[in-house]
Amino acid sequence: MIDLSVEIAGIKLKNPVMVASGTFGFGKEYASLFNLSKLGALVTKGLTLHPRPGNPPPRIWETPAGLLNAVGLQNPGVDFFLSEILPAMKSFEVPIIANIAGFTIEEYTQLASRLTVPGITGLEVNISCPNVKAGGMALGAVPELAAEVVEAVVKATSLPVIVKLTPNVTDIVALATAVTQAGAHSLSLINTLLGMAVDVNSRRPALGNITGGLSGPAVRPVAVRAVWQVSQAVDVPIIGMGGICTSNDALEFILAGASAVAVGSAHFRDPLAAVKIIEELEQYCIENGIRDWKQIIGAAWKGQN
Amino acid sequence: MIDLSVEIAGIKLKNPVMVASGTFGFGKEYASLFNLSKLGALVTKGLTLHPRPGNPPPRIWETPAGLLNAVGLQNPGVDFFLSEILPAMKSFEVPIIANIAGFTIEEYTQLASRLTVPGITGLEVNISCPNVKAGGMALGAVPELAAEVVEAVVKATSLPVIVKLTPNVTDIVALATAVTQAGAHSLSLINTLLGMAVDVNSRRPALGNITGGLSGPAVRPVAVRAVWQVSQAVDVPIIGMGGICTSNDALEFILAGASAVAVGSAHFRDPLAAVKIIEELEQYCIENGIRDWKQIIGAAWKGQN
Amino acid sequence: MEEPLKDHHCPVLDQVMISPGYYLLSLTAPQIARAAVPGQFVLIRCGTRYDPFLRRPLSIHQVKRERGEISLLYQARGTGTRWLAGRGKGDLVSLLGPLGRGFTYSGREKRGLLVGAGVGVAPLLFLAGELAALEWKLVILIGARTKAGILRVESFQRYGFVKTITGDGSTERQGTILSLLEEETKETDWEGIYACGPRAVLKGVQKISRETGVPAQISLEERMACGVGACLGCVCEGTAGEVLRYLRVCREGPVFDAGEVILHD
Amino acid sequence: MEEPLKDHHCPVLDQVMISPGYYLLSLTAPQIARAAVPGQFVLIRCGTRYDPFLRRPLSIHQVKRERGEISLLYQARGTGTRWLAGRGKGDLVSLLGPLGRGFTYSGREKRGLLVGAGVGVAPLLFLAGELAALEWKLVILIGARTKAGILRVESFQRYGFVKTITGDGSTERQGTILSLLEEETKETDWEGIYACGPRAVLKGVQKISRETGVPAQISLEERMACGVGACLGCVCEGTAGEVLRYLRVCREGPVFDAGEVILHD
Ligand SMILES: Cc1cc2nc3c(=O)[nH]c(=O)nc-3n(C[C@H](O)[C@H](O)[C@H](O)COP(=O)(O)OP(=O)(O)OC[C@H]3O[C@@H](n4cnc5c(N)ncnc54)[C@H](O)[C@@H]3O)c2cc1C
Ligand SMILES: Cc1cc2nc3c(=O)[nH]c(=O)nc-3n(C[C@H](O)[C@H](O)[C@H](O)COP(=O)(O)OP(=O)(O)OC[C@H]3O[C@@H](n4cnc5c(N)ncnc54)[C@H](O)[C@@H]3O)c2cc1C
Ligand SMILES: Cc1cc2nc3c(=O)[nH]c(=O)nc-3n(C[C@H](O)[C@H](O)[C@H](O)COP(=O)(O)O)c2cc1C
Ligand SMILES: Cc1cc2nc3c(=O)[nH]c(=O)nc-3n(C[C@H](O)[C@H](O)[C@H](O)COP(=O)(O)O)c2cc1C
Ligand code: FES
Ligand code: FES
Repeated sequence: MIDLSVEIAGIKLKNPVMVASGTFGFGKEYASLFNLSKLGALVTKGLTLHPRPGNPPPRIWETPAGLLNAVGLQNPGVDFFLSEILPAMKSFEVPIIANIAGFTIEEYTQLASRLTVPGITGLEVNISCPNVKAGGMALGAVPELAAEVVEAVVKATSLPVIVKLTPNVTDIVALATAVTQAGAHSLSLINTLLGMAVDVNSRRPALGNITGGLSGPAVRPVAVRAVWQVSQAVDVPIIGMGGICTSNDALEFILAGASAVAVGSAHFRDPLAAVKIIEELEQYCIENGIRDWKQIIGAAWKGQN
Repeated sequence: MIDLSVEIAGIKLKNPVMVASGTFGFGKEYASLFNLSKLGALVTKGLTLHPRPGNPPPRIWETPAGLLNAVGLQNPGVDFFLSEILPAMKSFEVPIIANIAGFTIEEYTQLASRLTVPGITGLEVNISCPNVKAGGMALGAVPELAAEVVEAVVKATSLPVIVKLTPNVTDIVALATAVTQAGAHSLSLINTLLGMAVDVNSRRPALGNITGGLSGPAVRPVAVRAVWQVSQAVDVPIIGMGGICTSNDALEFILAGASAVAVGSAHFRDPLAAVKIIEELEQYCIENGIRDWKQIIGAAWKGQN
Repeated sequence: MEEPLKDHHCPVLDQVMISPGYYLLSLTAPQIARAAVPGQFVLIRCGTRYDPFLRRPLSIHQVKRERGEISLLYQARGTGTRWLAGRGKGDLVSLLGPLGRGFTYSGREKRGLLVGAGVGVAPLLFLAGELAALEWKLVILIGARTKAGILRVESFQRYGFVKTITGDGSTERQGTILSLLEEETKETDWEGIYACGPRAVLKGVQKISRETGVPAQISLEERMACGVGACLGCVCEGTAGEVLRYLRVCREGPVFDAGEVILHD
Repeated sequence: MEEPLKDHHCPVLDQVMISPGYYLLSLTAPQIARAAVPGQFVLIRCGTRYDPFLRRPLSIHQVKRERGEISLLYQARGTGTRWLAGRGKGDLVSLLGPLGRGFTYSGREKRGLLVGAGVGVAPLLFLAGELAALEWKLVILIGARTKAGILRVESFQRYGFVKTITGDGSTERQGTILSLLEEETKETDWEGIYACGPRAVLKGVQKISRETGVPAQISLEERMACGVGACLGCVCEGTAGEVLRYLRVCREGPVFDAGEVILHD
């Protein structure tokens, strides 16, 4: 067996394939489908300080090679998560990364410090959710504000801090540079693209929240571009995501500069997508005589063929 | 027969369906496939002051439900266009909108004034091309610079000025507002999304130019969102585009607030896409008892069902 | 029920168009056949590439446990179901399931009223079979706009007394299924109403259930992504508690007690 | 040639896998059959939705004008060609064409050398037939890595003398097609070389043509979107003029004089 392990911001992963926030809940539902310990890491649904009901339905709308979602961070709140959900997650034997979403800097720091507990391996700071009015993308699109959030979070926790960026900006490199300087240990690229659909039958917006986040294979070229640009500009490891469905897709991100990847919407088409990708990556390394798979990280720009 | 006519910035169109810049050349190639006078308007390939060879191949890369292109504004230059191409285009009997791309404000104004000739019905100012280094998106992503370009172009021509915006910005409404205040008579939304692909076999970027512009059905939700946001914020008519393949897609844009639409990449799949959409729109109006189709422009936000 | 949830690759046994636009698809799916209860559904992968991207939810229509077969009844509407309609004998179809919470039934009187509007009859045939096996007396109301939408009457007749109604009067009675339901609930004292169909019909069922006091279970539809409860995409509004709470149609449903959910237009 | 360019919906007559992964597809396409010249191609729409999105370019392999039929020879590689390989008798396939500039031939000596590497033989069979009808003497070189890639030898033998070569020596000779070509050009005085295959082979042909002075025509491949010359997507670098000039493979090509283009790796 090939060693696919990698270290991201001090987090040791047995392989570079995570599951993306919001597409995998808190793992329970998929645990009946496969052994979650096969995963590199599990990123939780976005957690907020207080419970949130989320947006009114419809929350999902299919689009060509993708989907729009406007879940709106429905979650039971951090306290419930810590007392009722996290304990049971330990049996999955997989590194757990908590995705956190605040509406003020203060909320982000509170979330970070409360989640700095055994059982949580890292934090993914979601400053990129397109489906809520305050916080989320509003904070995450302005480098200065984003940096403030990150600086405060890094102070509030001893855990590795991964910052998840939105692609809905003019200059993602500026954003990445700002949050890295503010202390981010790793970056997740990308959250969903801001999109929308109109239901031609009702002549009204298709989603309850009107706009939503676009994900799935349709967005992959945008995500690969973000990884390519950012990985050359910053020194922290990057977790690439956006439309990854196969090991070929995962390799595209790795070659573009990602040190790990996350599989999201692909689960909706194939619930075993992440595990299959892990197996195929092993196969790829064997077939291509790659001893240390990490040598191909960024190979597309490092020019190492 | 239903009257599908509409007026955009003083340009009378017999129907709201144009063909998008760069996907239809200067019309000649498609003229052997159908009668171009059926179209609402023909938007030319982007014209520059001087001839441009364009980017090295590969220039095209297929992606899920879309494609990346990095043509890089290959064109014979405005003088050649005026002397050798435009005269022959008159036989198409279709309004011709010249798409112009400069690398400085001065180039934009020179292009605008030279193209202010009989036979040209309007100008589409491309400040959104992702495939060139200077000008293009570099100017088009900053509201102040974009407004400067537009102000200068409006002064330099008596033709209606349509400004084509990039979706690769944090705040497309700010951009739209700036160029509208600067005198734009109409807006085209959207140009391509900045994307990229890695060829996993060669482990190198798939496109000669490395990054490219993403178009096709994959981007439709982003485009519809842009039209929805901008049409509520400005008073000028909007030409919607991005992944339109069927009349249903066109209606999505119209309901979201577009007064006309342009069909681009769809031609690559079905060269008759634009004509079919026109026929289907007529049919839609008949079946839905719509006398004046313009009443459904923006219906999704005006709340007129 | 101790079958693990799985993505099953099931060979098509047979597919017939039973009425214009409506298909009956039989598949070999022994594990689903063993595990499923009436009201549950499967998520079907449509197409071989990424457009269409999402799986389609379809109710389990019939189950032949001994033969390891199930059937689905569906209307070909959009890209996914039209693709499915193109599958034929021997083709493999990927089914995730059985999913969701089905109907519950534990009456002492064993008198049930089934209400199926249009293709909403899909989950009810499986239910009718199970109830009939438990010796329930059933009246099955089937409504649609036109005769072409009245489906599977003969099959239902094996399990109970069927009454049909159409909007255009092309079957025995003209009118809405809700008018039939009102009559039935006036005449007889039912232990339970089991309904599936368009939202407007289900709202009517909620109202009649409230007014008559007959408990009703309704099977809802919502757009789905994961189908297993992970993405929170498929919710409807719940009535329990003080604060707004959304319930997952794929997990807490698709079958709900009529009083459990608020149906918006 | 006065047939208008059209998107033709052509019924499949027959499709056979002639070697592992290689398919011969026959279609009813009377207008294309009438209008096409050797070296031209068609753009095929693959799939029914938007993934795959772009059409696939395939050369016209054979034409039966009287019967209104054409055939295509292709390798199933990715999503589009694999989809195509799934079509069977009676299915409709949408073909845009005939497209591009084909081979030209007007020699007095009528001695031609055809060079087909792998599936590069595809456009050459149509050419061989036309040349043979004009009483050209042909030698046809066919090369591939292994025997499975040596295609259509018997069909070519009707039109000329065929020599094959494989990288692993699994046919008469072991080596590269370029070594065969070098020998041939040494021995005989040819009027023209007509070549199709991977870029490396075509570069070799360019070199040999330059060195021997035998004019060569080469058929290029490039990724395409419109296929009609409108999008400027499919270019290769031209040699003419002082300034860099890109030529459209779909319009100025796919067949170019060997000296007309610069092939990069
Ligand atoms: C639990 C459940 C059980 C169902 N059982 C049946 C059944 O047995 N027979 C049957 O004919 N139909 C059933 N439906 C409805 C069926 O899922 C839709 O008709 C189908 O998904 C439409 O797909 P399409 O490809 O035809 O349409 P498209 O318009 O191409 O679908 C686009 C997207 O919208 C979703 N969608 C469209 N309509 C609906 C809908 N009514 N409900 C949920 N999602 C929708 C699709 O799943 C897809 O993601 C059920 C729905 C649910 C939620
Ligand atoms: C003028 C011309 C004639 C051709 N004739 C033949 C023929 O007769 N027989 C044959 O087997 N092949 C031929 N090819 C190559 C053939 O077009 C590709 O093998 C095919 O497009 C691959 O599609 P796919 O779906 O298998 O691969 P995918 O990898 O799914 O294709 C993805 C995209 O890349 C493009 N692409 C991939 N490979 C090539 C290629 N080599 N050339 C151009 N575009 C490519 C596809 O068209 C598509 O847009 C020809 C190419 C050209 C340009
Ligand atoms: C239904 C859904 C819910 C999501 N919820 C969250 C979330 O709570 N927090 C977050 O950071 N990202 C969330 N995302 C974004 C994904 O984690 C991921 O960044 C994005 O979907 C792109 O990856 P994909 O194309 O593989 O899905 C969500 C995505 C989807 C589709
Ligand atoms: C091959 C290609 C070339 C293009 N060239 C231009 C151009 O020269 N000028 C311009 O403004 N837009 C250009 N575009 C963008 C299109 O006009 C259009 O805005 C975009 O493709 C989105 O529409 P679509 O998805 O329908 O193609 C080009 C697009 C493609 C695919
Ligand atoms: S579809 Fe994902 S929670 Fe129901
Ligand atoms: S493919 Fe469009 S110009 Fe050749």
